[in-house]
Amino acid sequence: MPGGKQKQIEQAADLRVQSQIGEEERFRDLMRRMARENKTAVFSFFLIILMTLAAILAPNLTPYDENSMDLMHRLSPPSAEHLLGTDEGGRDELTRLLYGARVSLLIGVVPTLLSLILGSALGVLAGYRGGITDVIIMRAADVTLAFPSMLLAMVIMYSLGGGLVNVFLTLTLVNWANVARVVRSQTLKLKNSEFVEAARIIGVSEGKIMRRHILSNCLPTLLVLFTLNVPESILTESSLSFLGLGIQPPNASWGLMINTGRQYLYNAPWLCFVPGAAIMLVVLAFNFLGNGLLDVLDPRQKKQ
Amino acid sequence: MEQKTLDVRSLTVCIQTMKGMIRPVNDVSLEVPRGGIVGIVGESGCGKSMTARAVMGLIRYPGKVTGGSVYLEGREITSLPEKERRKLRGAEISMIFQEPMTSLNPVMKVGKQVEEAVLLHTNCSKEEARAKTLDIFREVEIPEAEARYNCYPHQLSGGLRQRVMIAMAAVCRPKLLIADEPTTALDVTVEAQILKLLERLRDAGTGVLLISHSLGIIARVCDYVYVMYAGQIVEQAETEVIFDRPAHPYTRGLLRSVVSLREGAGTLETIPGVVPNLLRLPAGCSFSLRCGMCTERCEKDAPRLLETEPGHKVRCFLAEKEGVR
Amino acid sequence: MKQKIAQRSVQAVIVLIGVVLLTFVMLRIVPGNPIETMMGEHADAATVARMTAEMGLDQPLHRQFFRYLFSVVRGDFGTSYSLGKPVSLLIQSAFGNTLKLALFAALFAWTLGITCGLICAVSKNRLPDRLFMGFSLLGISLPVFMAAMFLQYIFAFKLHWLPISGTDSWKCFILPAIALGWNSAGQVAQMTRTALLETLAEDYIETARAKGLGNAGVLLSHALRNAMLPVLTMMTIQFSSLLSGAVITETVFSINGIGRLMVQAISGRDIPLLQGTSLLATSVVILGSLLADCLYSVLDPRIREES
Amino acid sequence: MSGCLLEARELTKEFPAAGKKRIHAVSGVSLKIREGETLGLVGESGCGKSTLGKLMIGALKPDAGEVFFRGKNIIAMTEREFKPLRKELQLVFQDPYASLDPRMTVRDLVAEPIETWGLCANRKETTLRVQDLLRAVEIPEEFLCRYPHQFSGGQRQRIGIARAIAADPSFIVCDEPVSALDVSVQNQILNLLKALKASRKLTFLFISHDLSVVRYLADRVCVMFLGKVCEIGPTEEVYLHPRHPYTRFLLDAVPVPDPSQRGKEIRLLKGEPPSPADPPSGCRFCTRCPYAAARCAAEDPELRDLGGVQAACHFADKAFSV
Repeated sequence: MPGGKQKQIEQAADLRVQSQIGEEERFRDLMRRMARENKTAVFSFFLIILMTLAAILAPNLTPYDENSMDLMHRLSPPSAEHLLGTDEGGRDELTRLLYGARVSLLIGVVPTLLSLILGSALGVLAGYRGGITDVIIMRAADVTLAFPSMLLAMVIMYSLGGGLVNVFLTLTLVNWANVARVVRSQTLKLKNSEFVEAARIIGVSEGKIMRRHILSNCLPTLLVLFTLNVPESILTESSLSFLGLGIQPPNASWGLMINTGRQYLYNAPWLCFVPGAAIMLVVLAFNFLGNGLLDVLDPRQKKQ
Repeated sequence: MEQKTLDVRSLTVCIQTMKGMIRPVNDVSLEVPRGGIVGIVGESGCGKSMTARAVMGLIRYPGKVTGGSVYLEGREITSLPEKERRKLRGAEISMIFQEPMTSLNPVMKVGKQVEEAVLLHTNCSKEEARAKTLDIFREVEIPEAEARYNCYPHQLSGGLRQRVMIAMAAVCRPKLLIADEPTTALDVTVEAQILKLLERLRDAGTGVLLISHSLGIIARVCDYVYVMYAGQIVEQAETEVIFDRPAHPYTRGLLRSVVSLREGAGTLETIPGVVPNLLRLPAGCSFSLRCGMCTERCEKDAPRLLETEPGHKVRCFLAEKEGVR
Repeated sequence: MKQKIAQRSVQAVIVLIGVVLLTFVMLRIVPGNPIETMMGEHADAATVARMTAEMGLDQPLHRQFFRYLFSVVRGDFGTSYSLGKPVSLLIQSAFGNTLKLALFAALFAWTLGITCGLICAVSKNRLPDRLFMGFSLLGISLPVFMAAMFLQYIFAFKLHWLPISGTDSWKCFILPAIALGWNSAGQVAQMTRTALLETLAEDYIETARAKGLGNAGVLLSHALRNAMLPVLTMMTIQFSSLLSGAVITETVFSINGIGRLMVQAISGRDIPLLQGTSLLATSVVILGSLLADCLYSVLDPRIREES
Repeated sequence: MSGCLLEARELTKEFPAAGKKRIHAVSGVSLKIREGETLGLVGESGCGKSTLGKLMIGALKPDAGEVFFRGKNIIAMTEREFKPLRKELQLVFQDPYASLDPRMTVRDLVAEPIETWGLCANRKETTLRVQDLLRAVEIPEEFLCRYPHQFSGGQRQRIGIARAIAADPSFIVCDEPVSALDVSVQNQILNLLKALKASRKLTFLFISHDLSVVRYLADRVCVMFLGKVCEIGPTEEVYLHPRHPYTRFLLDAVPVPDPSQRGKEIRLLKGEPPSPADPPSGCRFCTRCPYAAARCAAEDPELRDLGGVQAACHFADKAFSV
C-alpha cells in the first residue's frame, strides 16, 4: 500500500468517526455521488468487470490451448493469426494473457480478502481490548512493517517454496499488518465515540458492540483498503514472479510471463511489454476506483 | 449626518451547489456607524457568517458575491482589485472568528502571528513591530505579554487565544472589526471579559459588527440590531426598540423563547419547526412555514423590508399594515 | 521530548529483535540441511556432519538464536555459504551502490513529487490537477520492473544514450534511479496534494487571509509548513518502498547492491547472507521511522510539548 | 421529603494528562439526588460535571468513593451484580450527531435497548413498542426506517431521548442535551424533557453550562468549580441569594436579554480559570476570587449548611458586596 494513501485512509476514517455530518452519509448515496462525480472511477469499475469476465471466459474467447507448443512459430511478432504474437514455445501470447489474468486476478483478490479478515479481526481486538492484547498484536505488526514488503515476501516465499497457495499465504502475511493498523486506529476512535458509549450505557455486550457498532462502521474503510490492496498484491506477486520466486511454470501469471519474456527483451519485446501493460491497466483501474472511493468517503472533500 | 464606517447595500452571495443555486446572503443592507457596535442575530445557517465574510472579501469558490456594494468610510471596496482589497484586510477591516482553538496557526508562535499583520501593513522594522505587538498584547490584557509572545497556541487557554485573535485584529487600528460569534466557544465568565474588550475597542473609535446567536450578548453590548432569517434581514432597529416592541413574528418568537435567568416558567415558548433548507425555501415569505400568523398572501408573495417607524424596518405584511395604520 | 525519543528507541530495538527472531525462524523451517544444499551432491556424510557442527547447526534452535544474536551485536554476521566471504564484508561493498541508487531515486522522487503535488493542490480540480494526478497514479501503478525494462529498452538499447547496466560512472545510475523513483514520486505527489488541500481548508488559513495575506503569502508562511508535516512522516514508508524497489532495479540493471545480494542469497540458499541483508534493510526502515518521528517532534511544537 | 434515590460519597476521578500530570476531574464530591427531583449541575467547561454524571450511572469507575443506588453501593458490585441495574441508569448525550450510530435505522436504534433487555417477546412487539416511544418523543412513525443523518439536530436529540427511556429507567443523566441546538429547538426539547419526567416519574441529573436552562428545569442546583462542589441548594434560593462568590460571578456574567442593563458596569472575574491538571491549593477558587484571604489558599473549605443551602466557602455566611 502506498504510504501516503494509508495515512489518508486513516485520517478519512477518523474524520468520519468524528463528524457524522452531511446529508449523504448512506453508503448507497455515496456510491451514487461517486458515479456522478468521478467518471474515471466508474470507467475503471467497468474495466475491472470486463477483465474479470475475460479471464473467466478465457476458453471461449480463444481458439488456442494455453500450453500447446508450436515450435515452428516461436517468437513470431503480432499478426492476424496471433494477435499478440507467440512466445518462446510458440504458444499464443493472447491466450496466455487471458489465462494469466485468471491467476493474476485471483492473486489480487484472495490474499487481499484473507488479509482483510485477519487484519480487521486483530485490529478490532487490539483496539477494543487494549492492554497486553494490543501490545502483542501491534508489536507483531511493527515487526511485519519493518520489512520492505518485497523482502518479507521473498523471505516467506523462500521458506514456504513456490506455488499458488504459498503465494496466497505470503501475500496475506505481508498485508495483514497495514489493515490491522488502520482498523485499530479507527477502533480506538470509535471506542471513544459517543454512540459506542451510548451502546455500553444501554447495556449492549462487548462482542455485540464490536460486531454491530465498530466493525460495521469500519466497512467503508475496509472497502477502500480492499480496492487499494488488490493492485498492491498483484504488483508484489508480479515482482516475485519476475525474480522467479512466485508462481511456478507451467502455470502462467503475468509476472511470470514477463520473467520468461525478459530473456527475449531485445528480439521480442512484446513478450515483456504486453503482460506488463496488462498489469498496469488492472492496477491503474483498481487505483482509480480506490481513489474515487476514498475521495467520496472522505468528509473533508464534502466540506469544500 | 453621522459618519458611517461601513455601509453595505443590497449584498447578495450565491453558492452553486450540487443540488442547485442557493443564496445564503440575499439582498442584505446594513450600516455600522463610527464607534458603534452593531449586532447581527439569527440561528445557525441564517447567513450571518457569510455576510461577514462577504464584507471581508473572503468568499471563496464555489461561493460568489453576485451583487451589491460595500462602502468603507465612503469608499466602495467590492470593485477594488484583489491586490488593493488585500491591503484593506487586517489594516482597515479585520475579523475574529468563532473558534479560537483552530483559528491560530499551530506551529507558529502567537507573537509572530500578530507581528506578521504589523509587518504586512506598515513600513516598520522588526523591532518596532515586536514592540507594537507587545503593546497590543498589554492592551488586550494578556498577562505576561513578553512570555506569551513566545508561546504556541496550544499552550494558551481558549480565552487567551481569543485575546490573541483580537490583538491581531486590532493591532493596525482598523476602522471596522467584525466579530463572528467571538464568545460561543468560551465560558460565561471569560465571555464577559471578551465583550468588555470589544466595548473598549469601540470606545477607541473602531466600528464593531458583532455576529451572535445569543440575544443576551446582543442586548448587553449592541446599539443597533439586524435580525437575519434564511439569508435575509427580517427586522432591524435600535436594540431597545427590538426588545421593547419587536414587529416581526420571528423576532417575537426568538425573544419569547429566551429562557429567563430571573424567573422559572411553566412551559417554554417555542418556534415550531426548524430552520428551512435554503434549497427549498417557500415561495412567499421565507418564515411563512413556521409563522403562527401566516396568511394566504404570505404564502404567495415575498414581503419587502419597510420602515414602520424611524430607524425600525420590518419584512412582514402584518407590520406593514400596522405601519400604515 | 528526549524521553519520547528514548521511548521510541527502546521500541525500535524491541522490533529489531523481533525481526531477527522472525527471519531466524522463517529461514530455519526450510526443509533440508542447508549444508547439504550448499555442498551439492558431492558431499560425503562425514564432511557434512563436521561442517554442521562447526556452524552450530546441530544445536537446539533457541541456542542457535542467542548465539546468532550475540554475534550480531558484536558485528559478526557469519560467513556467506555461497560466496565464502564474511557477510559484513559483502554488505559493506554492496551498500555504497544501493545508497547511491536510493539517494538519486529519492532526490528524483521528492523534487518531482512535491512539485506535482503543489501544482495539483493549487489548481484543484482544474486541468493541471487532473493531468498531474493521472500522471502520479500512472507512476504508482507502473511496476518497478516494467519501468526499469522500458527505460532500459528505449534509452539504452534503442537510443544508446545511457549505459545498459553496471556501476562504472554516475551515468549508469540515471536510468535505475528514475525507474526506482518513479513509483515514489507518484506517492509523494498524492500525499503532498492531500496534505496541502487539507491544510488550506483549516481555520487559521482563513485568519491569515483576514490578516491581508495573499495566496502566495498564505502558502509560504502558513500552509506549507503545516502541510509538509505529514509528508515528512512518509519518509518512513519511502525507505521501505525504495528498498523493495531496489531489489528489482538492481537485478534489471546488474548493480551490485544490497537488493541483488538478497536475490543471490535466495538463489544460493545462503542463510547467513539472507539474514544479514534482511537485518540491514529492516534496520534502515526502522531507523528511518525513528528519524521521521524525531523530525516531526522538532517541527511540531504540539508534539514537542507532549512528553 | 421524598427518599434518596442516588447518593455519591467522596467521588474522585483523575485522568492522565500530557507530561505525567493528572487532570483532577472530580475531587471528593458528595451529593444526594432525591427520588423524582431534577438536580441541575452547572459549571464552566472542564469543571468535571460530565465526568460526575458518568460516575453517577456507573459508566465510569471512580478512583475513590462510592455511589449508592437505592441504598446499594454500585461501585463495589461485580459486573454481574450491576447488570440488572444498568437499565435503571441512563444518559442523554450532548451531541445528537455523534451519539447515534450512523449505520442503524431509527427502529434499530430505539429497539436496541429493548432487545438487549429482552423486554419484548418478538420483533413485532418490539416494533410496536418502538412506535410508542417515538410517539412519546413526537417523532412521526413513518420515519421508522430512516437513518440518523436524515433528521435535524432536534429530531436526533428526540431519538436519543427515546433510546434513553426505552428500558424504563428510573434515573437519567442529561449531559448538556440542548447546548448543540438552536434556541427555538432547544425549548422544544426542554419542554419534552419536563413532560417526560412528569409522565414517567423520572429523576434527572441535568448538566448544563447554561444557567437559564437549569433554572427552568431544576428543583435543586449544584454549582461546580474545578472538580469540587461550590454550592448546592434549592434553585430559587441559590439564584436569588448565592452564598458562594463563584456562583455570584457566574450569575452576573450571564448576558441578560434586556437592553436596559446595557452599559451597566458588571464586575468581572479576573484572569482565566486555572487548569484542572494543576489546581491551586486550598480553595480552588482562591486564585480568581477577589475576596480571597490567606486562609483560602491554605485551607480547603468544607461544604457548610447555611439555611437549606450548602456552600463551600470560608466566608459564605458573610455578605459580599458584588
